[in-house]
Amino acid sequence: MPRMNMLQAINNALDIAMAEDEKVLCFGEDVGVFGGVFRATSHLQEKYGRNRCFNTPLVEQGIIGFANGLAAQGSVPVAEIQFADYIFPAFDQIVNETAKFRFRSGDLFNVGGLTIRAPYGGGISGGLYHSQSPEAYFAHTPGLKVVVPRNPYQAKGLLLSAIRDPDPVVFFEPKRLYRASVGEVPEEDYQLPIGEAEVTKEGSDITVLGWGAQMEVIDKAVELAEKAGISCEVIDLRSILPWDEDTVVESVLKTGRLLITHEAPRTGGFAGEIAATIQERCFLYLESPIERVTGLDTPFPLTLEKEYLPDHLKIFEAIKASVAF
Amino acid sequence: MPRMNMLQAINNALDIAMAEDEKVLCFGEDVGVFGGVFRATSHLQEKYGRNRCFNTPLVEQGIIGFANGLAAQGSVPVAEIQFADYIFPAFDQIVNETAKFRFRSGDLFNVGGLTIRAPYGGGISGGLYHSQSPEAYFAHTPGLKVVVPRNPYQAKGLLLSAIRDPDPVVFFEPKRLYRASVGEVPEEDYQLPIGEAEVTKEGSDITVLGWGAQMEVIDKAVELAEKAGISCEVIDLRSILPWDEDTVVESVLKTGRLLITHEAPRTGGFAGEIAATIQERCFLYLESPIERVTGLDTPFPLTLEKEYLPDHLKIFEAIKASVAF
Amino acid sequence: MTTTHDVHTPSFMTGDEFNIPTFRLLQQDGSLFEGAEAPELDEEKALKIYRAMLVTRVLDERMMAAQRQGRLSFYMQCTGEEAAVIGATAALDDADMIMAQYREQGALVYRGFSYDEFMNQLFGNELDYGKGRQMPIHYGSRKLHYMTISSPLATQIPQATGYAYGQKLAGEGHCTITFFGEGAASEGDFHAALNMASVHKVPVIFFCRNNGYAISTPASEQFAADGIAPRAFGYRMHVIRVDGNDVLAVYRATQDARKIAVEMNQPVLIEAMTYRLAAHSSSDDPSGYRSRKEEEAWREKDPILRMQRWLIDLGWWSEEQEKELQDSLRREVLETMKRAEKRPPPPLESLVTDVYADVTPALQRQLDALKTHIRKHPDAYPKGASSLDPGVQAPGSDHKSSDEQGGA
Amino acid sequence: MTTTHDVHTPSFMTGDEFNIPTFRLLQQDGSLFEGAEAPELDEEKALKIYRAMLVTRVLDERMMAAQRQGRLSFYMQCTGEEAAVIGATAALDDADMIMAQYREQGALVYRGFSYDEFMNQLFGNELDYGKGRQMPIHYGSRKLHYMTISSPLATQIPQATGYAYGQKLAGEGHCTITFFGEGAASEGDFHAALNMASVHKVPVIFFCRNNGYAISTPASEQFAADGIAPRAFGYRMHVIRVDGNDVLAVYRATQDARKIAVEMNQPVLIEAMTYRLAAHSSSDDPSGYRSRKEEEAWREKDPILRMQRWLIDLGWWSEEQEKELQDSLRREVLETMKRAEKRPPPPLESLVTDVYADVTPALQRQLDALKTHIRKHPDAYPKGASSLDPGVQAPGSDHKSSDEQGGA
Ligand SMILES: Cc1ncc(C[n+]2csc(CCOP(=O)(O)OP(=O)(O)O)c2C)c(N)n1
Ligand SMILES: Cc1ncc(C[n+]2csc(CCOP(=O)(O)OP(=O)(O)O)c2C)c(N)n1
Ligand SMILES: [Mg+2]
Ligand SMILES: [Mg+2]
Repeated sequence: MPRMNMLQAINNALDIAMAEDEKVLCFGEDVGVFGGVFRATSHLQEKYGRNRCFNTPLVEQGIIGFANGLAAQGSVPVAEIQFADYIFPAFDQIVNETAKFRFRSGDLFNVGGLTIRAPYGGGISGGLYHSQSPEAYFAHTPGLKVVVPRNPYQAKGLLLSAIRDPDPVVFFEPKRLYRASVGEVPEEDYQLPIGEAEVTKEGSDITVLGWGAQMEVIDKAVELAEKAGISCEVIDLRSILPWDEDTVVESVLKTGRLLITHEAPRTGGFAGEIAATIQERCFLYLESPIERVTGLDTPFPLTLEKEYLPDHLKIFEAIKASVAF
Repeated sequence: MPRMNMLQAINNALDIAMAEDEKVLCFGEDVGVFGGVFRATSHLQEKYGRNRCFNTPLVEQGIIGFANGLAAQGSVPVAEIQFADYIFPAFDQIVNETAKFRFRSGDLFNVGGLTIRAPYGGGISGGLYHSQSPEAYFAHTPGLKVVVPRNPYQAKGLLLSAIRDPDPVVFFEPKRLYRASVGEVPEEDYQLPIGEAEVTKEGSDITVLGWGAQMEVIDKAVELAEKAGISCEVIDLRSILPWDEDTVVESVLKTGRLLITHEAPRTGGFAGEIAATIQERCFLYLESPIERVTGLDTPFPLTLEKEYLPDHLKIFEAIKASVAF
Repeated sequence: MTTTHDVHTPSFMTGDEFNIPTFRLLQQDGSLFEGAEAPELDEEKALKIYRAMLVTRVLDERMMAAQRQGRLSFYMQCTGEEAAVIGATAALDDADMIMAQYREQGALVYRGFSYDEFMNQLFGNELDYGKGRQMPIHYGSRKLHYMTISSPLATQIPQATGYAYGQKLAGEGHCTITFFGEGAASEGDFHAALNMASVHKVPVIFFCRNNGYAISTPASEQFAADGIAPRAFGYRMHVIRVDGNDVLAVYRATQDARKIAVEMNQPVLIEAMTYRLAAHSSSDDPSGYRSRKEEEAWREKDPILRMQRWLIDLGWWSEEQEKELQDSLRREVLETMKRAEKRPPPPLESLVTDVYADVTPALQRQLDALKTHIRKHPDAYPKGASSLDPGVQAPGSDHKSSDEQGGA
Repeated sequence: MTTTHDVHTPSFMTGDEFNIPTFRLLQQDGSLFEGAEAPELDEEKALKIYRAMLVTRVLDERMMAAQRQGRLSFYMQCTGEEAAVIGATAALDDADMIMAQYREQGALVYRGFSYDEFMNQLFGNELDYGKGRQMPIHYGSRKLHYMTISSPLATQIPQATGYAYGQKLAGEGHCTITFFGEGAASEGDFHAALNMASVHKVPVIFFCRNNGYAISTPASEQFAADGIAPRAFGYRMHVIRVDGNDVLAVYRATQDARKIAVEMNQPVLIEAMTYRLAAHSSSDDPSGYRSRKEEEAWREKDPILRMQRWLIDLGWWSEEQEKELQDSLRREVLETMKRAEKRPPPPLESLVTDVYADVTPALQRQLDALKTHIRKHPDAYPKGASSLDPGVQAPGSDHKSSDEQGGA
């Protein structure tokens, strides 16, 4: 099996989707000849022509408005937002339009063909505006699906599913993994399910839950914890919306403890939703409070990024605290 | 003391703020001669001139961009967004700019003078786009304050505080209370604290928490519950961000039970944050899972609005279930 | 990048250097302007246009009256703008896409949306294609290529650019028209839509109804320029300004615009100068922000009367026909209204369907809980309970509703 | 509403009917165009402008080199656009507000931002006014009336409209200039800003650096029109296009624009035609999307060389002075860089201050927990630990930092 980094896996998924279905289009700022500032769309214009892979003017609300229209028409747009931090000018088109298109029309029209890709997350010295993790905003928006992959294999399989999913999907790509995360990725077409979490490691003392780039961080923390004699079950949520309550519930019923971690600020972050749901569904089984290890309730910093981030040491300490509760 | 409805109380607060400080400006779509589609800014243009109270072109991102600039310059803008449903085109200006202005400049510049007012919430047969309760989006945005008043007295005192607060405030006005909620309101200037919840009724069996128009609904439910022999403590959160953890914690430590209600969809709604925090801080005192009574995870409906809304009967049933757990 | 000449003294321009004329054909008395030529329009088509204008007017009058009687929660009239909307629609191919703002029911009438279809939406009953989810006047029809209306202003404008781009790739010779007000044209989405349409050579017609007001805000507080038309220059886009109360001029301008769009794959902006004769909506009272005199002056320019006179002059129409048609339309509206009012609401399930293609497990749980709750308190939720309890529910209504969808 | 005449045959316009000329004064050889008149500019001011251009160029060269050596995480050059930025700034009152995009360090240089101030921001150390929170090049200075840069594009444009509206009400005769690229001008915020400025008669100058590219996207894929200038017609706004590599023309145009803004309370759009000679940023490699030949052609039009020749012709400057200045600037940059690199990071508290005017209880709790954590693992967080442990922290550095703020 070839080894790919996450960018190559994403590029490969787009290539497969475009080759298979001529209705698939890729566009966004700098995605044409240049192949995107991270090169996720490299060579697609060359292969599929300027009509199907192109630069747009610099206007995110236009990109998504245009994409909504295209999807309603029956095309399968894959729109790139250059950084998740710049998705907000398109917030109205996503939250008021994309998400509500099918519902408001009684299914006369829908934009299910739409996929919105955006590099996301911190850890690259990006400061306030090249580091944000805005998944919780979209997770509070019924009608959207929100997906975050943790490695190249997941990225390809989930992106292919997102493109073919009958509902619009916001696909956040942890950009610090773009080149850093390398792994085996089948050359052929395959899909991974949207809406299903994955238990990546079994354990008995505590469930540790995250998504995207946090999964690597969790793995490091869990390694420390296991050395300290704590058996951890690890879950990659993968889909933030809809999220796989049952898998998490099942795990927590077994371990009795839950730790959730994300980079986004704590208040209003998606860990809160998970904690609220799990305390309800697993109330009598919880042996300690559900822990959240998250970014601070501040904008994203720069010089002190390391201090801000929910790293493996913070997770490790929280695991210990939870078990010792 | 004069009786006012919520619109009159708001209008009165704006009038006082403009009379006191000539740096206070009110603007937005139709707020000029017409006094706003709900008439919250009635007569202000007449009294303070077109320079200080005026119509803007129909562009929410421009209204808030303009307001951010004005606030940075030292003015005290009170910008109206005609409906909270239409705040999303301004989301970038609010989330990336308003919220981060002070932090990113190291306090060289700030937009603390800014207040954004918007009618909000359901119950007026408004369907998808005249009913939304988007507070959770803003509550996940450090740097903002988010306030929702429950009656005319609260509206006036909190709005005056918001205008004078050194931080930008998003002020959501439950529009179904505009004319329906009437009460005594002092004619003179007064302020109510931002960031402090209010215990509006003491009780011992369960804490029932909400904000805005839900407070009326809670009162009806609590009446039923008390008749059924359940003693309820009622808290109006008032500030969604920052929120008054300590008051809620104190109450739950006493009652051992918590129910939170809001109109917004459940998933990612602010009740999740509260539940997550309280299960952590009151873990050993909780006698039943924290309950959430909320809107469905769907866009806001019309014909079946009554079925959608978290009304007093749903809250009453949830109170009973919690106590019977 | 630019092809312009140099100057060595600073000279500022504002656009006042050039004028955008208004294209007009028909005078208010029904005769053509000197030098004007009527577009090719046979009697049948002319009468189809005229009837659509009249149907729209009657529907609006009756429904506004119904709203005042409390039978309807909300309404918005097209009154005064029928020529703009219907003239433009008539110039298109019936399979061209229409993405409207909310005041364009005339387009639907022209394409054959029935009174029943209107009423089902207005009353949000079980036959409403939108399943009772949106406020009145948020119509949509897949078969008539009319995108379901969405309240947030201007969002449909960049969507129209995207839709039309898809049409261009599909290569079937169709275009999209998007209608919007001069107020909505202030939104950022408008700018994005025009720019992208120009750059990507998209067959889309941007049709601005400049009716003088956005709710209470007069055009003079909406923009400082000479209307919306000069914005096209910012995108090197074909633009024409037309008398929006002149159905012949609108028809002709839109025909030509469609040619530019479909044959040259280039977008066009049309600015139709017209006036919102009625209140903004049933929630509005214009007396607070404009004078009767101003309204009267525009009432004189009634687009329906103007076309009627032209038709009568041609001998294609008569006062008797007019009276007869008006009477029968009024009757019909009232009858369909009564039918629609009585129909049951959409089923409870409609609260959770169509959020996604399939109902998610979490939504199913929420629906189940809601059903349990309503069964406990059926009287408190008469609409929700009616579809739960087979005794109350009209037998087979569920099925009928999805049958009907086939014709949506 | 509109004042235009009627026509009776449909005629579409695109804006090609009129031309927007380019205002130019100085030729590349340093001589004036025939018929051109230099703006009033004494030797002292001319040299101040020139020095600022040179300082900017040298700073950019050195810092880009430092970035390549790995000493700096990121950098963006103004190279090729110094005349546009500095010429405009020099035409303003020093207390006029500048709201820039990110490529306008020249404006700060002109107003006297010191090398130390630049370096402290670039290295995000304890003396950075922005407290090490933003990426390099996000400068700001309150005393120099230069709004802190924000990465989201175009957001500063409507803010400039609002800021200038406040200046108008304050009545002190100041205006705001906002700089932005031709790419950023595609954002909805741009449209909102211009429209509101026109309608509300705001003393703001919209200064577009049309440098041909937005990262890799050429202007031809950004818009279809003849540049950005014709967009002004959509708002009946004064507009001028100027050769952005011609410092005299930019200076003169901005002087005139400022008069219109401040004396008539009317906004102005200036489009400066220039070229981004360097890569978009240190993360970019332009060889993937444009030719060396194109770059060379523009290098021939170097704005600094052009001004230098003019100054030398006037006898205000010499090759020796040039060499001497360049050498001393290079030395100075390196020395300040070394100083800045060595300075400690901002204190840990800076993670939670300035989110609100006062640190909230919840944030204080988060900070306390973080401190406890770092004390457990000080080696894992050298920057955070340094300000926790008084032994490592430079004595009084905290205090020094807030002292310095006084001059921000
Ligand atoms: C984004 C958004 N902002 C505000 C509104 C509220 N609103 C509804 S209609 C309207 C005025 C629209 O005026 P115009 O576009 O001129 O259309 P007209 O009503 O004149 O046909 C406003 C402000 C809205 N629906 N959407
Ligand atoms: C809202 C937003 N979208 C995208 C970006 C990413 N981005 C940074 S600079 C840039 C190009 C800007 O081009 P232009 O405005 O022409 O300025 P120039 O770099 O040429 O000076 C882009 C796309 C951003 N910073 N903000
Ligand atoms: Mg209008
Ligand atoms: Mg550029």
